[in-house]
Amino acid sequence: MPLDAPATEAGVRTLSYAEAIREALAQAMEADPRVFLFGEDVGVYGGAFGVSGDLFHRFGADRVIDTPISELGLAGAAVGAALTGMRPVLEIQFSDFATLAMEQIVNQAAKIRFMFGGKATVPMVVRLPAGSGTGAAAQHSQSLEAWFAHVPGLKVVQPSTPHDAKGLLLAAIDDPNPVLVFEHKLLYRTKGPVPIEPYREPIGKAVVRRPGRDVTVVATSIMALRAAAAAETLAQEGIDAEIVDLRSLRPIDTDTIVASVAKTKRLIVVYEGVKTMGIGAEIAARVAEHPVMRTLAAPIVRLGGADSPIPYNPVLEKAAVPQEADIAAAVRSLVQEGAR
Amino acid sequence: MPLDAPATEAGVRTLSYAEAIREALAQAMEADPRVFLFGEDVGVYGGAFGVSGDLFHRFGADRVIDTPISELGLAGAAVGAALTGMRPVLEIQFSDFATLAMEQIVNQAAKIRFMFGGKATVPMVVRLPAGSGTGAAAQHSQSLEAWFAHVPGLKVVQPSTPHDAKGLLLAAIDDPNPVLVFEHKLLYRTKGPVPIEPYREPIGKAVVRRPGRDVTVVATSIMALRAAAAAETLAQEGIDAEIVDLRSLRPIDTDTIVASVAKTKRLIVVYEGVKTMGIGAEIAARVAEHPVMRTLAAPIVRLGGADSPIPYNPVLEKAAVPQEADIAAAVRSLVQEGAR
Amino acid sequence: MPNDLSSAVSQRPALAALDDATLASALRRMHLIRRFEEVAEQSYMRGLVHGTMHLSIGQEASAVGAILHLARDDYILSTHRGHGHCIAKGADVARMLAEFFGKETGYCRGRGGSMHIADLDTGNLGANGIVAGGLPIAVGVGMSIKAQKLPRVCMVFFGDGAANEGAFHESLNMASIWALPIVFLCENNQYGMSMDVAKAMAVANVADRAPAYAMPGVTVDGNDLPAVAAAAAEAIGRARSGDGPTLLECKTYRLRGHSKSDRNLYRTKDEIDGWRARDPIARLETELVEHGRLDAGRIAAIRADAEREIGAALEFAKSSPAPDPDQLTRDVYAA
Amino acid sequence: MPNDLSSAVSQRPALAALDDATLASALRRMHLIRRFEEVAEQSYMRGLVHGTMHLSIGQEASAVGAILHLARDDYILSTHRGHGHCIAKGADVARMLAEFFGKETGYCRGRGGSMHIADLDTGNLGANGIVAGGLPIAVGVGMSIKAQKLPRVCMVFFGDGAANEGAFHESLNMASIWALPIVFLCENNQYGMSMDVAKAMAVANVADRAPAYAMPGVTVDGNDLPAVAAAAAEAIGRARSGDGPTLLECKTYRLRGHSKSDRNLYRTKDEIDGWRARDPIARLETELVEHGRLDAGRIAAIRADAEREIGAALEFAKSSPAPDPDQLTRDVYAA
Ligand SMILES: Cc1ncc(C[n+]2csc(CCOP(=O)(O)OP(=O)(O)O)c2C)c(N)n1
Ligand SMILES: Cc1ncc(C[n+]2csc(CCOP(=O)(O)OP(=O)(O)O)c2C)c(N)n1
Ligand SMILES: [Mg+2]
Ligand SMILES: [Mg+2]
Repeated sequence: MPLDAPATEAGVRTLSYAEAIREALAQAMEADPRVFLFGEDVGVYGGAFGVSGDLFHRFGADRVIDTPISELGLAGAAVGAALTGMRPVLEIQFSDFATLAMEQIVNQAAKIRFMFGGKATVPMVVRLPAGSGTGAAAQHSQSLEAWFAHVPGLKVVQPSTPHDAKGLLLAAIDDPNPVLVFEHKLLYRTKGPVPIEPYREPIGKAVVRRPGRDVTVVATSIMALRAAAAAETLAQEGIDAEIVDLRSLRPIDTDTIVASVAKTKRLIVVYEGVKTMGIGAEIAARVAEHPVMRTLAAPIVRLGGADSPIPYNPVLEKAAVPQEADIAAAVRSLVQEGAR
Repeated sequence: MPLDAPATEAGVRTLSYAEAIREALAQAMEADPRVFLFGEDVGVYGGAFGVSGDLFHRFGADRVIDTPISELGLAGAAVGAALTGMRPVLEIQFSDFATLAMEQIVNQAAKIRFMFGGKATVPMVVRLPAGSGTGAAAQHSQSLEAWFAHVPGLKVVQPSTPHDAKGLLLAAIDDPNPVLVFEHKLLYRTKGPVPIEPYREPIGKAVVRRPGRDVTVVATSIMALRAAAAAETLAQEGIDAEIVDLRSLRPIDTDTIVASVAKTKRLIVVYEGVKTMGIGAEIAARVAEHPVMRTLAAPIVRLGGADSPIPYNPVLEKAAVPQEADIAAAVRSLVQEGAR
Repeated sequence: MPNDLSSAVSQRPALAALDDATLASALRRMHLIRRFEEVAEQSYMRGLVHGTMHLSIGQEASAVGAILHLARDDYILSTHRGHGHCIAKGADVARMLAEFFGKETGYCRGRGGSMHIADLDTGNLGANGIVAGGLPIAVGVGMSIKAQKLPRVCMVFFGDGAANEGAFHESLNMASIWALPIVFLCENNQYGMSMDVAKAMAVANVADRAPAYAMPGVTVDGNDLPAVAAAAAEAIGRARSGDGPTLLECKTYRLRGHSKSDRNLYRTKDEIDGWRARDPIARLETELVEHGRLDAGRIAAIRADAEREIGAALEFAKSSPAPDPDQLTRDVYAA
Repeated sequence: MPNDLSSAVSQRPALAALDDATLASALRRMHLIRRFEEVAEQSYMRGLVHGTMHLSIGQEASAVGAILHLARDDYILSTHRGHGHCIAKGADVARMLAEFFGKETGYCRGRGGSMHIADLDTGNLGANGIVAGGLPIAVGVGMSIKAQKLPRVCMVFFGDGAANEGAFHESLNMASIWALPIVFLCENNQYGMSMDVAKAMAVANVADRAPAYAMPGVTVDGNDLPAVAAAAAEAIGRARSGDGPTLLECKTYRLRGHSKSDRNLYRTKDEIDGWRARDPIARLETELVEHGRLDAGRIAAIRADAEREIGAALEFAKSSPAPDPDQLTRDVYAA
């Protein structure tokens, strides 16, 4: 178990994204009796993607709770528990099934504080495994995070590294507001350095993964990794891309994006959700309505998912969302265009 | 009853928006035995907003069907009926309650044709009364149409006039795909000319409501009316605004928008939904990624709903969404900025 | 029944179980609710109140009876037709009316209105604009009570129409498997908006659905305050002692339309008149007098006192300050 | 029982009701399903198939028995565990396997995969990746059949886990109030993924929920083909004659894991072995031989024939062309 792997200086080990999430859950439950995890198959089974793993055995059936298949009811249960002093963490087995829980998330969790005139808080966390690439087809592969970014009262994060998976989840559990954490299924096995001590990453802050001069690539979730990989290829071609990992979709860190664009004068947004009305629309719009827009050397580019449900066939499935080569090609042509 | 009002030349009468919808439903049901209307209180009650009116008495309980309060089940029923040869029209009493039906609309209706390799059609229509201004507070006043514009497989329209309410609904009923029609509650009593004969307005086409030279205002639903009214005020100040009524949110008529912006060099998008991730983001992004962006004289402006649930108090409620004066002020400052 | 028995002897157990002070207080709350809604309705008619409202006139016995044996720190979750629950749980009618008037002094500072009044101090976790929206929340409240090992109960109100929402099913199932301390309180007023309950479901009583969750299901005359209170006491006791949830159905009737836009096309005047004759307030008063529990003078004083309180509340609501539009987004997020 | 009775006499009515040809064809379909899934599983292990799959090995009697008395133009709606339903309804196994392989010749042209196979020509309106996703759709199919006055029936499959989704409740209620021609066919295989049905609901049988909808509820041994067929015949007959829906529950067991990622931490080897001894195919074969309905030679031939058909299907699937990525968005919209 890498969880037991020896820590390097400052207690940093290499963990997988799934392990980092599990560690965050364990530390939150250890520190605070109000925290509990519930959802379909999070107990003995260890979670559909193995995220909860042994937590059931470590914390018992009262704090790691297997539930019936009742997504609307579960989301409501999170609201009720949060409203009365608990800190529930709900796993919705695939983010696609949040379509069943929208009422409670959007009409209740997001609005209760406001509707009650500020007299209540709903400190709940919903974890949502999302994204394509597993061959699970159209009803198990969606990236619906943009919907939630449209809902005042919610916060929405999308960690792309094990480090952020832990830090953002701990911040989400601390947050007095409902926070949705979109985890990418293909990231669960990716590895990276994770401090052993509990720490929080601020919700609402983007991070520059790679500084660059020629073009700003704002990317979310797994696309931040693909963009970083594409940047290495591009660097060999003399194109110096700055990679901004958005991390938080609500609130959005406009300042970091604008500062980067002011420097590079070119913007491309890369995300897995359907291009139309995806998060790229909001990023593009924020830049287009900012004075920095006057300094752009080229039109903004959005590289999002195809205007299609996710297909089953693996070749089609890959074609439906941006891949590393697509990002490199899009950046290349943007930089060339800007140079025209 | 204005429905019986004498027709002018070419059989055009003045009808309210609600009456125009009712007429479309009646004509569709008369022409095609596959068409039926169902939903909560659409029968004897005549619909929560009086839209179905006397249709129950005219077409009987088999074609105007009162249902239990079961939004998820109803949306699924529309899918099943559409899949097997019917042309269901479902009224979801307030669009807010579509949060309960997202699973069937998004995972089933929108994807079945694609998932089945093109071997099925789902010709269903969902009518959704939306918007604020009725004092019904946060759970009965949302404008969630942008969510659906993010979903491939759906079509989404938002008529702003009685004429379009009839023409777009008839087109929606003819369409072999699932179509969502967002009706604005405050528009139901607005009146306008409506031809007596059945006709179709094309889904996917915006319309220029007022030509102008100085600025393009793309507006949706009731905002198209408010923008047109603001344009009259602005005209007196020497500002000539072009008003584009978007009408269709999926597909989006990029050509009409780009053509207008190419002429005016300034763009403002006005919509009632929450600004962040609202339809204005997509319109702004489409223009920002188009070569026309290079010719803009000023940053794009989005005037959307506040980052807040809709409040109950009428003064706050009005403050939460763009009003005519807000539009005029925003256009004014955009034109001034562009002139700088 | 021989009528020479003393009134105390002839009292049915449900009535006998309630002492005079409790009865007086229950009656007072019923009057407060009735008067509150009459005044709200008048204010609406005069254009002083905005939006819509859902009156529970005729359903006061169910609200007051159900809540009578709850403690202040027990929780309730209410519905769009929730003024009765709110007042029965002990809310301040002045702050309620101020909310109707959209004022800063209202329970929700004018942000929520009639459909979203909450009063956390009295355990009222809020009315709800979504039919059946409170039911899943109740499950979480039940989980929370259990996890914190509190001796509390959560009572969640909903209508007959709500019993056909998926949320009903999911919630009753979860409450049952986890033996949560919840009372599912269905106010079956025969209609979900215009939909006759007999057309909306195929069973005669909502409580007939309790066996699907291996849960006790009880139907009572919802216009009979002592009967409601007795049935609720049993359900509350069951919940409090760890024996899990109950589905308790109160058969009642709303004497007003569904909301302010109801033209009443779906029910007959005869039907309404029939239920008017079973008005829960008049009925309770008659029984109390008959059995010498409260005399006519005391009853008149209670009614007058309720009217006075609502009158004062109206003044408070009218004279309270409106919210500041600059604070529109202040409470979207907690800091 | 005296054992000198002729085999025909000793046959239980459910078996006697089926003629030899029907039994042979039912057995053949059971073998087709079993072999199909074995080959699908092997293909997955060899990395030829992508994604995940949900095998119904052990549940063949319920799929074949339930569908045995449906006509070709009757409808079914199936689940994530739907290969059996699809084959039982008459689908071409070659096109099914081609779909697994993501090929253009597959039922969904490679777009849907295992969880979305539909075959409209045989009335199969599709598997569904959403638990309980087919139930509301069935309501609409029922409404459609009624509106078009067709003599058809819609059978919708779902699992024990699905019976706790709100969609179950809403759908059964609507089907009941409108007396729709639907058979709600629950395959209770004891688990929803890892969740023991006894922990997920408080009643012993899913069919115990039927009274909540004033609907007949029947539980049968789902590993007993003649029993399933007889119970289904009754439900189908009720639906076809306008008497409305039935909730029919087949108690069965999946011998494989939930999906390809299941590590089987939630059930014991003993339990699995116990159910393996009740394998529905072996059990039917034993009974058929015992009663002289089909002899061992005929049975072996049926099995061999099924294996041959699946072998040919595998060749077809492997050699079929892959879809063209340029056509990715072709079928998002109908023109
Ligand atoms: C999910 C949802 N669907 C529909 C509505 C509109 N609506 C409000 S109240 C109501 C009737 C509710 O009936 P019931 O549950 O019996 O409560 P009652 O109004 O009779 O007290 C309807 C349809 C809603 N608010 N929420
Ligand atoms: C709405 C929804 N929630 C959860 C899942 C994930 N999931 C797929 S199958 C399954 C178990 C279903 O159990 P059951 O209905 O008994 O069918 P079985 O798998 O046993 O055949 C789960 C939880 C899903 N696909 N859809
Ligand atoms: Mg009711
Ligand atoms: Mg199961």
